[in-house]
Amino acid sequence: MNIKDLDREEYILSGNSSCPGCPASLGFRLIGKAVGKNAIIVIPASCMTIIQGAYPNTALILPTLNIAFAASAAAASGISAALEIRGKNYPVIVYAGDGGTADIGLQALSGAAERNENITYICYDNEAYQNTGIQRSSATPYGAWTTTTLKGKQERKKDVPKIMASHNIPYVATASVAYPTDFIEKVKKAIKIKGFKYIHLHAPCPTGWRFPSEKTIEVGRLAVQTGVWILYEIENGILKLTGPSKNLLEKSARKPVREYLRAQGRFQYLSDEIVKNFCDDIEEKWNEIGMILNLQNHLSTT
Amino acid sequence: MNIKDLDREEYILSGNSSCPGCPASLGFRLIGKAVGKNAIIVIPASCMTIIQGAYPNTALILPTLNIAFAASAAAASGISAALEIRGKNYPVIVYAGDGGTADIGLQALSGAAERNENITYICYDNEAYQNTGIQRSSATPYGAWTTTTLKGKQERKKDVPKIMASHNIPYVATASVAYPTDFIEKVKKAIKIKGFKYIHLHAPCPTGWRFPSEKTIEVGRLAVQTGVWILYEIENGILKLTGPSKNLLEKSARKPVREYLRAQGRFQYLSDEIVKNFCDDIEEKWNEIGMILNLQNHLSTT
Amino acid sequence: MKRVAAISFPSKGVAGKTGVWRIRKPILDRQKCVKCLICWIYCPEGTILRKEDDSIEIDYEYCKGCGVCANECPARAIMMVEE
Amino acid sequence: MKRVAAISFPSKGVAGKTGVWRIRKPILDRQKCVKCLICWIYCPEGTILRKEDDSIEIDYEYCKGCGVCANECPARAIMMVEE
Amino acid sequence: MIRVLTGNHSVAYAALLSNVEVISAYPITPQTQIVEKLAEFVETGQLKAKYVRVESEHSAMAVCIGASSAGARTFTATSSHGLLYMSEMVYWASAARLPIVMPVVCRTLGPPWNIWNEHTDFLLVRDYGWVQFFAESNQELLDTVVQAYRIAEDERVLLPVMVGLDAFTLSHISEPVDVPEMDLVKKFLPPRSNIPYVLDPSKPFTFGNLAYPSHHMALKFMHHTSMENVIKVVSEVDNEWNKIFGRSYGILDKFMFDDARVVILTIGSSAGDAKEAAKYLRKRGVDAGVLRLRLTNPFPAKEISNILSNVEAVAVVDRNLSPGNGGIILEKVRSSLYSSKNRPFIKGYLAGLGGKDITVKDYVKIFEKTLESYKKGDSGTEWFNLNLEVTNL
Amino acid sequence: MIRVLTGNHSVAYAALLSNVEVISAYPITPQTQIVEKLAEFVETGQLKAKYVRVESEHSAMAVCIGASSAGARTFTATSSHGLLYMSEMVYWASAARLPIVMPVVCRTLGPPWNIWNEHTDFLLVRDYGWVQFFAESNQELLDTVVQAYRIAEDERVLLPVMVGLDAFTLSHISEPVDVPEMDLVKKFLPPRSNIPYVLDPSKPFTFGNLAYPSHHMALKFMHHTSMENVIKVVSEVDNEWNKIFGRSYGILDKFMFDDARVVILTIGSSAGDAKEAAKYLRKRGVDAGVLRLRLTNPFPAKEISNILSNVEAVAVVDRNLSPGNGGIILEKVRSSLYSSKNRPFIKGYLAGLGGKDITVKDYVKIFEKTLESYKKGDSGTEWFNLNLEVTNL
Amino acid sequence: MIYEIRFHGRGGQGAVTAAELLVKAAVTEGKWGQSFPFFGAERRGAPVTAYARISEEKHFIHSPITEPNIVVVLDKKILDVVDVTDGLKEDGTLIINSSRSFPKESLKKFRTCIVDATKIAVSLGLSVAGWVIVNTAMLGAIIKAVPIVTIESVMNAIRNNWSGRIGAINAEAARRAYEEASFL
Amino acid sequence: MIYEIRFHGRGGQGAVTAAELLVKAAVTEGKWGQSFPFFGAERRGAPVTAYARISEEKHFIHSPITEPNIVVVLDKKILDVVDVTDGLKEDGTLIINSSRSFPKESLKKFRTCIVDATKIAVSLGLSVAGWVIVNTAMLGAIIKAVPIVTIESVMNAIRNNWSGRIGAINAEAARRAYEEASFL
Ligand SMILES: Cc1ncc(C[n+]2csc(CCOP(=O)(O)OP(=O)(O)O)c2C)c(N)n1
Ligand SMILES: Cc1ncc(C[n+]2csc(CCOP(=O)(O)OP(=O)(O)O)c2C)c(N)n1
Ligand code: SF4
Ligand code: SF4
Ligand code: SF4
Ligand code: SF4
Ligand code: SF4
Ligand code: SF4
Ligand SMILES: [Mg+2]
Ligand SMILES: [Mg+2]
Repeated sequence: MNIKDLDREEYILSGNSSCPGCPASLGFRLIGKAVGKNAIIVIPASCMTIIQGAYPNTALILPTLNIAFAASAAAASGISAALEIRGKNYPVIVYAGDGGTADIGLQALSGAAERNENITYICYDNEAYQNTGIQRSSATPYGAWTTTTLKGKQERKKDVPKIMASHNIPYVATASVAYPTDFIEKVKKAIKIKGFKYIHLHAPCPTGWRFPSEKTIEVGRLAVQTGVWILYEIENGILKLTGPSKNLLEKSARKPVREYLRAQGRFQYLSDEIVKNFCDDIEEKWNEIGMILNLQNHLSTT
Repeated sequence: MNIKDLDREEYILSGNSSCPGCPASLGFRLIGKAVGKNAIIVIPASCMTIIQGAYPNTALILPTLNIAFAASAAAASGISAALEIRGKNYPVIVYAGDGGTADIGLQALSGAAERNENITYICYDNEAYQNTGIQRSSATPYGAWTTTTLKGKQERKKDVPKIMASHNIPYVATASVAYPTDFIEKVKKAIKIKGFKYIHLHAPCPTGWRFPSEKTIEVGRLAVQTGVWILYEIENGILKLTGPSKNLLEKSARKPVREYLRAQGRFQYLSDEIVKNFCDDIEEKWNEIGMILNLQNHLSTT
Repeated sequence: MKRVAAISFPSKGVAGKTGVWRIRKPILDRQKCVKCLICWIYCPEGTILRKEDDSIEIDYEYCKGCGVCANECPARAIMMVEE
Repeated sequence: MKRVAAISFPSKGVAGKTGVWRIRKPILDRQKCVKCLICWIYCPEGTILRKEDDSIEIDYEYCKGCGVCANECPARAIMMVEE
Repeated sequence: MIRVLTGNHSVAYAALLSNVEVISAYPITPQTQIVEKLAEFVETGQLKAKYVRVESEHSAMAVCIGASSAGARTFTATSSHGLLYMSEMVYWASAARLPIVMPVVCRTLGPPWNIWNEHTDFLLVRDYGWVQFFAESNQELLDTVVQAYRIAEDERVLLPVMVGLDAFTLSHISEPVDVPEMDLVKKFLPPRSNIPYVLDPSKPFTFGNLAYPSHHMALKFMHHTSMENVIKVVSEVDNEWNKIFGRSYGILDKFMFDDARVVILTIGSSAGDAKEAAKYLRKRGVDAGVLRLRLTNPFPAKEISNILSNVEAVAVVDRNLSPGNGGIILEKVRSSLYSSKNRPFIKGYLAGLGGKDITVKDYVKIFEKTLESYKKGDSGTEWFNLNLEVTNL
Repeated sequence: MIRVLTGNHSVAYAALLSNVEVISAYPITPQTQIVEKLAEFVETGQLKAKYVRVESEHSAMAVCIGASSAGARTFTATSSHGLLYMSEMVYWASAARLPIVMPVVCRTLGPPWNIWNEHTDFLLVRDYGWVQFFAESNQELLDTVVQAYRIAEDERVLLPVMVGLDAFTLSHISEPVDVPEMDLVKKFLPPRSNIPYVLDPSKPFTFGNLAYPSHHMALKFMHHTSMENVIKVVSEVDNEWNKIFGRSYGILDKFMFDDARVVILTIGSSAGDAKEAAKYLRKRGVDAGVLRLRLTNPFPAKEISNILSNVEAVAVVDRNLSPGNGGIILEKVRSSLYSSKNRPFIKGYLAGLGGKDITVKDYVKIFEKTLESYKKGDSGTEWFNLNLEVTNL
Repeated sequence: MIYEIRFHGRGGQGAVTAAELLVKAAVTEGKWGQSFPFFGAERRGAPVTAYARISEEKHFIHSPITEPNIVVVLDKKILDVVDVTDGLKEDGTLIINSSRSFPKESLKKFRTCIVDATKIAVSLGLSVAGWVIVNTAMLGAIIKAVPIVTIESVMNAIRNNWSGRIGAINAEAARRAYEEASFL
Repeated sequence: MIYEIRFHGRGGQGAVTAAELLVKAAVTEGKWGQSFPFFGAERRGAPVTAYARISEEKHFIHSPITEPNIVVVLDKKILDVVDVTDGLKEDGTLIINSSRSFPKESLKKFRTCIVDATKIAVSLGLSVAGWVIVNTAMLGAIIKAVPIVTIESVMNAIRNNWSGRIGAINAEAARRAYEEASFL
């Protein structure tokens, strides 16, 4: 897919309330380019709530249901049920933050996945409750400063894509705002599949991660290049690395993780020990992925 | 571990309100034998609520907090926090049904796991909401009749142990009431580990699964012997088959799945196609486990 | 003193003498019993009483007659008979 | 007709003319631009306007001056200058 | 057709007759029969609806909100803890102006756990902006659930409707119910159509984004106004029902009321027992009557104050408790009559809490006690049939 | 020590001074500063407490319930949607008789989303069996939160306590607050000890299993009785506070009240603006006064009816709405006075909904309007400063 | 006249269904009726209670039956653990499934009818998973003792509830019990 | 006399902190004061408003300030998009960060004081991530225009807020602005 082939139309209007350099509004913009105008959007409480602007106006051109923080996957299930019974067939897309996904929305999400509802759930992961002012979420990475983890978060980042893959749904993918075509391709693929699709979008947030607004993409790219964030998809149980992550299985191909950490204020005061744990976790994740790929290879050749 | 070595003391009194042949009360009885009297129990709405009997009496001899359906892992976190701040050190044990675990309690469970709370969460899985009269839960198996899936459940059983393993907690295990020493060993091990421990106990329920009350153990054993239910533990990420499941990696070693299905009224009217899907899913699960074991072997030898 | 909160204390037979629930009754044949305690560990009611010498006895006051013990006894030392 | 429910209709500038938010302003050097549209796809605001011929223009009325376009432009065709 | 149905099954039949399109519910005693019967209707093809088997009540109501926003006629049912667990979404549904119908089988809230009848759950959500009915009999229940859709979808209303019923003493009582013909019901209740806001790509809008204070207050006023319309709409709909099916209920159910000197005011199936008590006492020369509130929200304050001004003594029997404050209906009745010239003597009774029975004999006692208290001018609230032994340690 | 603190930080300091042992909360605007400040206290070691960073409010309250059942002094705080999301557990906490303290930063409920001040959230849980205070100033807030633990843990009470504060107009206003010395506070509030039921293996019991109707009703009565004790205990505790710290608040806050002919009755920070309006009008010869409810639950019905009987006209200003019914406090006030001989003229105002400001000038208008309406005998409720333009499509 | 009937059985014997069938029979005769279980935890084998209230005219009562005029005991084992005559009106009728005349001395003060419903059910093959299903037989005995409805109505109600052979056998059970039940 | 002050700035310039520092300064002088932000979504760069209310005596007001007697503009760009004089009392004072005399003609009718706070801040190195931090300088200018508190109290409040060098520089910014601010 080439940038030039992308939809010229915009589905989120300029002059909205996002911070300068916002990955959430960018993510939404890219979704619009993937799905066009025939889709219904569900948005729980999050930065996206504010970004839309205030009644009686909205920055969003797609029909959108704002819903309570914990309720997006269920509300989307309801829309999908109504469309089915009324003989309509638009993609129903949830666009939710990491808090609304990994924490308070997890139960509804897991339930909808188990029921294999025909919806596409996209989590933009800015790794904290940004809308309420940078409190930790379960998706906040180990070691990161937030206003409720002043000395850095003690626990590991919850691996939501892995948890969702454990639900045996037809499609799970990770993506990054720094790799728009990769993301758009995944969304396009997802909405064609019947059943529950989950896409986890890495969304570096200048406000919460404490980096200058022009670095949103750069930080996102560093996350991928250092191997901190891995781009992959799991289609019917088969895992595939995508985009630049394809070439990063070898540790030597990856940039040093410190480059990623250094770019952000929230990781300013990490001790060496914590940095080491942080890196070890990433190593472990890559090893796990390497193993799975090996096995898949093994199986497909035998 | 030998049966004769087990605690002679009972921690749940006779004459309680369980149905004849109840696996939930049996499971609790076995937990008592594993932990002794110095433990605090948390129980959400479930058959266990009824089994205890009515105020001002109780069949349970361990200090027990009954709590709302969705709240057990969080309430246990609170108890654990209070014990820690007050310098006490008893195991805190949740004993919850599959509904209170895989459905309405999942969010609190996932949150507590991410925070790595020092609790042992035991789910007795009787594969439906039995207390309210056999409605489907997400842990109800594919094809099973319940009062809300009269033609058999359309979706797969949610794989909660796998989901919990995706939370990177120190200990995850499966167990069965049909293998009491295996279960007791796992509970004993779990309460010694610091952090979040999850044990998923298969609990064949005569009332809900529609088999005669004397067959509780027999059906549980068949589940394991046919490979429908796999006994394993995952300690710090390392998977190990336990008990009879150790010898069932080869399909030929396993009894035919039909023997398990035939023993239960709820699978009475399965079409051949559904039986096939059912069997295929089990095959797949074993393959997955086989792969993981292979890999672990491979890693430990290199 | 008044009990303000709903706290309950342990008591046998919260559901009454559950022995009346039975339609069949487990009968132990001491001759056959090998004291393996399998019935003891499997009884959901705890109504297989384990004695000092690991012989067993059945507590008919509360045994619900589920039949698990009889079904599991490897020595077939327990029989279920109509009440 | 009365609007009973809280329904809102699409409108540009829900947060006002967000151009005022800038402290720096992106300036395009058309000479250097290779029309790769990277700035267009990355602009979080949609204020890089894509023309028919894939040349671009900046909508200063709403551009918040985040600097992403300048930072990402492979041809260094966009410069951020103090307002 | 006359069928012998439980209250729960009456509800399920009503949903069937209303041709609901999306159902989502989560099981809870004593509501489960509703859920199960509807699953049967759907799985046997009698009802063409999507049945979404959610993992909690919060999600059940969220599904209804999503489905209703997308234009479907939706149904759910719950009870006690389920109602509280979904309460964020209960509020949401009304503020979003969605015509969802939800029967609530009223049950005592724990802890300690208790599955029996009490109305506290239902009344805890009385200020959530829903229309609320409370039924006395299974027939009324069925009829009211169908009527509820007409009312909910009326463009002067556009609000969700809750129908309360007593745990066990209605939900599990089987009695004869005249189940109307589907064709007639279809005439009374055509498919849902006239909602001015349905999510659809052909006319994109955003539902429920941030609203500033002035706007929010205006929307609240619209909501309030629609609630005020309810009284009128309920009467119209009930009259129309009467024309087609020959049964009607009104907003207030007055029994031996017009010449009554002493009146029991209450809600639910138990009002029937109060009626029997009134019959009994009338035979003994006491001018007893019963006033049952069928529509409980918006609270028919004006209607009540109009008709109660002529009564001498009123006994409000609350099967609910606001700890430290007493009965909730008592408070509302008193407030309704505050500005009346003639204010009756009002005495409150807290009865049947935790599912304790209230029998016809009990109501006879309540009538008698009320007359006595009236004479003494003792208007305090009485805990009826309280037994404190168990609290001794 | 005098500090300039926001309302939220006053709450955090109060928790610090109370030496809470387990904290669990979930962030929500406008409560977040409380959560964040407490995280700071804990992480810097100023407060030796376990801080459980839960994934939702339902779990936050469940953690508090668990911790409190195991004997710890516990704290949480929330707002609006958070309060509704946890409502099942809110009810649970009081029925389980656990002395948890929870400030609620009152915010308008959505949809549409709105983060500003309104009291509907707080009042929706008024029947949940909690003791409820509502603060006017940051100083009162801090003092009340500390007092709350004394009241909650008093063996005549043993109930959770909620402390309401206005979103932004208190939570985010910085003003001078006298933060008491820790040592003095420790004397006033020793470590939690005297609870007769704490989960412990040394004396095993089961908390909250099934209870049959009669038993359940008896437990409810115990709850009710404890709530009735609250009025007395609050006064005692407040007096003791006064002795140590030289400040006290009472149950009702009367301002220029004793000789007032016209009185505004309301709650929260905005009562201060009403006081300024009263001052202003007094200078102009109007006998205006203010009655602010500090303790809102149990509703001090007797106290109110005692002192309002002598007033001519009362304006009840409700910053909350029960759609179709009007202001919640109005209803409670009317009900309280039902049996009084002298009943004042009462007029209701719905004001400040959705976070709309109510200024001193507005209160002057409300006083004036009330006097006018009093003359006309027009006791209907008025929507104050309503602007309907936006609802035109 | 309102007939208030209480059924005592054990979980699995069909007491609740019996109560409901009686109402259905009454309704076909144009009467009014209600049936309901005592709702607790009904475990298989545990004592259960169910109620029916039958009258000529519709009434408004919904409260439980505390003073029945008819008590039906499906399983005489119940007599050992439950006081089945609790609240039974002095002129009330007791109907017991028993082969012996008075299974318990204390019952003598009531008008008592016995029937060996178990024998009838067994002879008709009415048993499921070890449980002899005596509820339909007991219906026949009730009608014999107190003519609430006709035996035909009861048999029709049974046949409407279960189609085919099952219905027929159960109706037959009712008929036989109707014939065999006898007062003491 | 109650001073009601409204600050207009842009997210990142510290208007809210300025309001709070003013209150802290007042409190050290035994006065009463309140400060609060207008709470919306404060994005970096977007217009923001903050308030302070200072008086000799404690009062009970908690409602927002709608008719300030002092308006402070931290960034003159704001003037293009916000009517900063909205509600400003006729005899009120306007204090603007500007190098030119009247950045906008319409402001002429108010008592107006200007100060080049940006220049002062820049010269003291007060900038973070591209943002010149003018809030403390503006405090000095306010005190010059209206003697709400003494400049010493303001400088103390600043130094109590930030220890060490940062406090010192910011206090110096206030002092310089106090000297340089001038009426028109
Ligand atoms: C029940 C409930 N609790 C809390 C909130 C407050 N709240 C709104 S948005 C938000 C954070 C959202 O975080 P996330 O989902 O990560 O989205 P982000 O703001 O980072 O875009 C919170 C805590 C709420 N709206 N509802
Ligand atoms: C919020 C809420 N919803 C529903 C219920 C009703 N309920 C009580 S127990 C139960 C089923 C429990 O199922 P499971 O957890 O599998 O335990 P089991 O009954 O099978 O032992 C349900 C639905 C409840 N108590 N609370
Ligand atoms: S906080 Fe981050 S995600 Fe939220 S609007 Fe600002 S930049 Fe976007
Ligand atoms: S339904 Fe099953 S799990 Fe529940 S009490 Fe009965 S046998 Fe036990
Ligand atoms: S299982 Fe059989 S052999 Fe073993 S102890 Fe029991 S009765 Fe004896
Ligand atoms: S029959 Fe069942 S309850 Fe009785 S002793 Fe045997 S196992 Fe235990
Ligand atoms: S500076 Fe930012 S907002 Fe402006 S055009 Fe460039 S990318 Fe878009
Ligand atoms: S990124 Fe640079 S080269 Fe590419 S289109 Fe934009 S300005 Fe031109
Ligand atoms: Mg986030
Ligand atoms: Mg279960």
